[in-house]
Amino acid sequence: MISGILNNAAPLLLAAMGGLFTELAGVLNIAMEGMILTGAFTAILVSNFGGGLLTSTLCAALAGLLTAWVFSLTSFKLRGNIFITGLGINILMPALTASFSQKIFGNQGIIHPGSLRHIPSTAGLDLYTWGTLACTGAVMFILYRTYPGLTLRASGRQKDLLKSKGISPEKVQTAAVLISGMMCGISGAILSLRLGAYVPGMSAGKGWIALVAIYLGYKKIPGIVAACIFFTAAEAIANQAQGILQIPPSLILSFPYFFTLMGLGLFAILKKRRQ
Amino acid sequence: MTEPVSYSSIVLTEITRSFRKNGIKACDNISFSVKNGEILAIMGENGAGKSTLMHILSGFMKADRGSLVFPADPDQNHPSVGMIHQKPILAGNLNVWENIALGHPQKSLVVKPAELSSSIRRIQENYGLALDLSMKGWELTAAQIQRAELLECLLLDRKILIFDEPTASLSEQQAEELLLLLKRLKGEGRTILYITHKIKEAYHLADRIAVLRKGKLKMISPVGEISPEAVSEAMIGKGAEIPDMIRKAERKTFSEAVPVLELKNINYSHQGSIRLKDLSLQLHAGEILGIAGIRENGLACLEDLITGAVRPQSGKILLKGKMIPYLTPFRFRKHGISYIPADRLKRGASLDSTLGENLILLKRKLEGNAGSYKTKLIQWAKKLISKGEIEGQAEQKVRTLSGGNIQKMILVREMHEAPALLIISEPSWGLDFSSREKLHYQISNARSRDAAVLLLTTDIDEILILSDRIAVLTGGELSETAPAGQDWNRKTIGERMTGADRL
Amino acid sequence: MNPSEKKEFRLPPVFLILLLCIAAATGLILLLSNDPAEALYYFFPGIFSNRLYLGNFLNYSVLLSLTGLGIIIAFNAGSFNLGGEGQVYAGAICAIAAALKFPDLPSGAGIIMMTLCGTAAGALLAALSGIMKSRWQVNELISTFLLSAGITKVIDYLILGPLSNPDSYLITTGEIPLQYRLPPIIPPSHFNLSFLLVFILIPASYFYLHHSRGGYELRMIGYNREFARFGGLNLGMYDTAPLTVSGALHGLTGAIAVSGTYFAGILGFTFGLGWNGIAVAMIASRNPAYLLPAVLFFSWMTQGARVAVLQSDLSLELGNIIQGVLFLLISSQALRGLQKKRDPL
Amino acid sequence: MHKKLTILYIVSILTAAILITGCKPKAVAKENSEIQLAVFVPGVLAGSPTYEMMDKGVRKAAEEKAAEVKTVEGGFNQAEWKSQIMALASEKKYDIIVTSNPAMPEICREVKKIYTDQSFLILEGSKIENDTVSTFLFSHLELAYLHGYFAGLVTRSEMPGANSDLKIGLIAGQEYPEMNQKIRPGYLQGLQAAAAGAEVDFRVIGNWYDATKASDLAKSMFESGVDVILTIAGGANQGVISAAKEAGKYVLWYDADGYAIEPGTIIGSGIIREDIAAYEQTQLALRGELIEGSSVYVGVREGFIDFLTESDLYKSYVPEKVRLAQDKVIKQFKNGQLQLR
Repeated sequence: MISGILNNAAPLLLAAMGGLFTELAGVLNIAMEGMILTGAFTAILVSNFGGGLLTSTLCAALAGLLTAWVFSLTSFKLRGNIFITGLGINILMPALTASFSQKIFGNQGIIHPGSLRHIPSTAGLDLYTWGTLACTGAVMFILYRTYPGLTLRASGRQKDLLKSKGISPEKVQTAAVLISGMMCGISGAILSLRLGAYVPGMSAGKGWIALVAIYLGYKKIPGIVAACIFFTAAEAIANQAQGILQIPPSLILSFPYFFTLMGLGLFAILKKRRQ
Repeated sequence: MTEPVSYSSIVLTEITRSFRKNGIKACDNISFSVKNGEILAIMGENGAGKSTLMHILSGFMKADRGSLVFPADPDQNHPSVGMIHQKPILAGNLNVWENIALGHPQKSLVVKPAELSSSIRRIQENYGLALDLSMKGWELTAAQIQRAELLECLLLDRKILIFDEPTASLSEQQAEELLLLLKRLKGEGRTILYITHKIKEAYHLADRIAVLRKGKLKMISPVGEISPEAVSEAMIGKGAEIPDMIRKAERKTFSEAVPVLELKNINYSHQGSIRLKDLSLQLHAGEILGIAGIRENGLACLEDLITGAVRPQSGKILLKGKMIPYLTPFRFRKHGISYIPADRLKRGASLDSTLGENLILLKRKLEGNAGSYKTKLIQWAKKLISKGEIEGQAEQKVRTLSGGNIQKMILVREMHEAPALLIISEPSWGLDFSSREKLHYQISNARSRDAAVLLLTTDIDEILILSDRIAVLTGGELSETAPAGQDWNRKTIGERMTGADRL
Repeated sequence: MNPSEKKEFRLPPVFLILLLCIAAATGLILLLSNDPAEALYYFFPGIFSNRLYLGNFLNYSVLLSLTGLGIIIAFNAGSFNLGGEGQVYAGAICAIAAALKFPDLPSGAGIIMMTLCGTAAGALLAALSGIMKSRWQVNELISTFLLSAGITKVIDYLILGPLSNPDSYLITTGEIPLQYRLPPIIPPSHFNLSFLLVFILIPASYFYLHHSRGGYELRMIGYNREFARFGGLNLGMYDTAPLTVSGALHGLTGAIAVSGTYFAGILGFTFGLGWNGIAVAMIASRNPAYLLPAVLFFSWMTQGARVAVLQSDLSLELGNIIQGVLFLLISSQALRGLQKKRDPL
Repeated sequence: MHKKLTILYIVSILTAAILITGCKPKAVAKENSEIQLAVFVPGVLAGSPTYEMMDKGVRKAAEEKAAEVKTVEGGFNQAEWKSQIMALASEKKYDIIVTSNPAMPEICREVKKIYTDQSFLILEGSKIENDTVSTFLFSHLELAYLHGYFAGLVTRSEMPGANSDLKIGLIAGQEYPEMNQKIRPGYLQGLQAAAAGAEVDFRVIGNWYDATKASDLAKSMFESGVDVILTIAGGANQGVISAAKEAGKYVLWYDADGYAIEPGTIIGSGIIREDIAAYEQTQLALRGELIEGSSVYVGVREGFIDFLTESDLYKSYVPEKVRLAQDKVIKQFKNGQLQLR
């Protein structure tokens, strides 16, 4: 049960870690959804043409990076509204992958390569979960113990600070978006490679939930980890509940959102009390 | 003015920079050079172009025209210039050592906290700059931020240091310490550019004085060769007289009636540390009560408390004898209190709104029969703009105004309606002579119209000029209030303020 | 470029960006379609080619204007309403529930009842986030989104379960009584009298925001919260009220979508009105005065894509690709050539 | 400010005007002699075998008569379908619009009220009295019954993935009328016939694409003792398959040949012959013999619904005992002994 939740939380956590970079750089990254989907598609595509786990994952990261590059180009270079360009990525990428898929497979829907790739696992957690946990540690190290990390944490919305240190805020933001693109790409790869198939729309709102987790965790890594696990656990409980409770299954689908909202509210109330 | 290049650490030639928005030249054809190991005081009124020039020197801005050469530095890339800003720039969510690390030359990617802290500590010990390195940026006071910036510059071993009005937010004692430190830095062969309004400081410290006015270099001369009068004339222009600093305004004896503002036994602590201890005070109509103190030693906290930004754990706040159980800024303003905050740009102005919209804040109900709210607003704003002598249009964004004009805007907004209670925090931060004079005149005028004025300031001169009664706040405790006059002078207040200065 | 040149360029840039978007769409169609002439025809003037398309285009514009206006109002007070989707959906379902519960009222009363119920539902949802924001400083960006995502599932359940129409194979509620339906102006499309609301509410909002005291206060909070707070504005009210109004407008949109367009609650039927409302609000730079052109352009592009997908060889994906690229370009300040900008977030 | 605004408005109107007048309408109306057919897919074609079969059937019939076919994908938002059908009808160039979904008859009838000349053929649609559209209905009760019966046999069997619990699963993308009124009851009825007292664990994903969630649901069901799941969840089916494969359990594929998708995991598959239905009905229509308002209701007996037992994969993974029992019940349907409508 616990290892299951951790496994399920991995793609969400990875996306949230990527989103943390953009959030610290003061970029509202709603394009994560599109980036995850792009990663998921690319991973399966490469896997289908014989790529191993590593190759597929790396290619997914690359695809996420490319998507992020388009996003940063239109948002920073062309100075578009970050919300609209984000929506644009979210509309564009699924459509693009479908067209690609049509060109390559003659099929826009599910891509299901012949064989499932086995993902090695130890102690109930698979390679990707371990990878994500390691990555979370690495992000922690990068943000708190490296110079670029410090710069990123300092940047936030204070562009003057960076300028006074001779750093271009735009460059920091672009870098953050590119990193988040890469991590979202891998997050997508986890989704599709674990499943052994690509299903259009399979990111199913993970980009949004990752964003919520970042806020829920107050942009601190332990908080974000907790938020991701909390949300995944709520979903797991809801999944179990469908089999046990006499509540209509459709209604149970709303629980994770309400639980999370209640958690957010309670946390805020406690925080206020403490002051 | 043409010293041999080899002795100079900075050579500026025809530096010009104009602002795109209004085309005004902030720096106009400025040429001079700075010698190695000298302290050059740069003086000028608000908007004279001092800050812009320094930003160009530090590499933060680019000049439109002209050349800037650092003869001692082969890279010419501003690396040897360190700046201690007037408006401190620092990341609130990072602690001190992280902030210092930000500017550190990055030989490796990885930060080594232990190594870094120990080298910072070495500098701290060496120069006597006490500061808790683990404090977060947002917790720091202006003085501490300054210290952090100075530490960063020293860690990087900057040969050229620029100080932008460093004593503005310091207590007397702290300021003196700083000036001593500057002399020591000079002795180490560093070049120091020192921006200030205070002639006295310039004479005390500098080797040469440069005066800027309206973007032009008016004069540059060794201290010994020029009189203070000549400097101020260069700053303000011919014909303008420097009014007597200390206005002997008529001091009223205040009535014994109900105090306008009364605090009773206020206790306030934040996150375990006591900020205000058993604080009581009374403020009557027609008097100015000056509270001298250091921002971090309770003054900022007192400001927040009276305006309702924070709530005391115990104690009472009474307005006109009426107890206000739950004071918020909203209720505070509802009682018609005027407030000039220390933080002008955040609390005092909305930079992205128009000048008119900023001026209207306290007077949201506008009379007049014709036209929409907007036309009435503009009419009203025009009236205040001319009254406050603000250089700007009603529909101009405040962001495009100069600092001095923003200050004027806040003043005219808060003062024109003859408030019954006026709370002023650090009134003359960033003001030049004449503006400061005008402000002091306005404050004493308000008193003459029977307003009760609470003056919170770190500036001892200001307290002495203006106050009827004076108290000193140290370590969260308020001293006895005593009438201005013999009891209080620079020395006694300074000692009080610094005696408890444990920072 | 010197400053004076830039000033002369102030007006045409908006025109430029529109042309640029059209050019981008044209380019993509030429690239993607096998019969570009036909696809182009349907994409651009296509919506004017028959009454149905024109009416649908106008009708969609009406709905989008209202949600966009809701976003704009909250945004001016510094609140970002990310829960538009759920609020529209909730407004719609409440309007339907009310209509089904009281099916025998006279036409006018029934429509008013539905409208009020829908508006109230949307308002209530957003008000909840507003209260959480003002009392406990819960970030409204998240609370509106979570509330909306959760309530969407609840409404899905209602449509599947308690409110479902057993006689229909659609996943839908029962249809509202005939007399509660707004008559179409351009049949067979559903464009109806509710467009009058747009012509009332947009100018009213513009007037309120830019020419009234309340609007002034509201915008001050959006500009600088601290300043407004110490200027003595009641933040609690302005954290709640604009969000509530925003929710109300979304709820209203849901209600008129029911009484004017859909007549029944099909699963997920209001999808997109919330997100696209945010998009048009952003294009309109949060000023109601720019909203209508933004909406018309946006709606033209999306409806044009739909017509082109139906009638030419453009597939659903190609339509979305074009739409996605338009989203990427449409808000570009650099392309507009406007120097002045302010970070929206 | 206001000037800017006015210009903005004028610009938007002008741009629109330029395009209306500047862009010449292309030859929209094709030659009238040619027969035009439209296939409306309520969803997307890709990944949906039944819609692909429909499209194939119509195209095959059209080819024979040199008619032209335009296939339009409507997407998953049901609320859009009506306006899309309306748009197709408003073009007035299609002789017949073919579509497939239980929900389509009511939509098409509405549209028909406005565009009275338009003919519709709806597969998977049920008729009403004095109908104006032609419908063709398959018995989902029978298909679900066959699945339920087979699942009952499997859960009772000694197959490696089967356990002692008499529990089988059904996963749906969403709840919808067909699911609640036909498939669930039919499935349960079939199950009871094969294994009395057994129960069905029914779960819903909430959409048709969240495969990860489908996989989680399936895992949770397997943990609670389910050994075979009928999955009707569109793209999310992939999640069920991968969970089943991992757990060594079984999946039933509903309406198209699914054995090859995951041999050994998908051990049962039904089929709905939409291609034949579409082909035959389109032929009728092209000959002008399709009567408006006609309706057909077919099941196993007529050969339009089947449980696929001829596949080698089926034979190699399902024990003979189970196969024989399943053959028996299929035969009962084929010869009319059993009929569920």
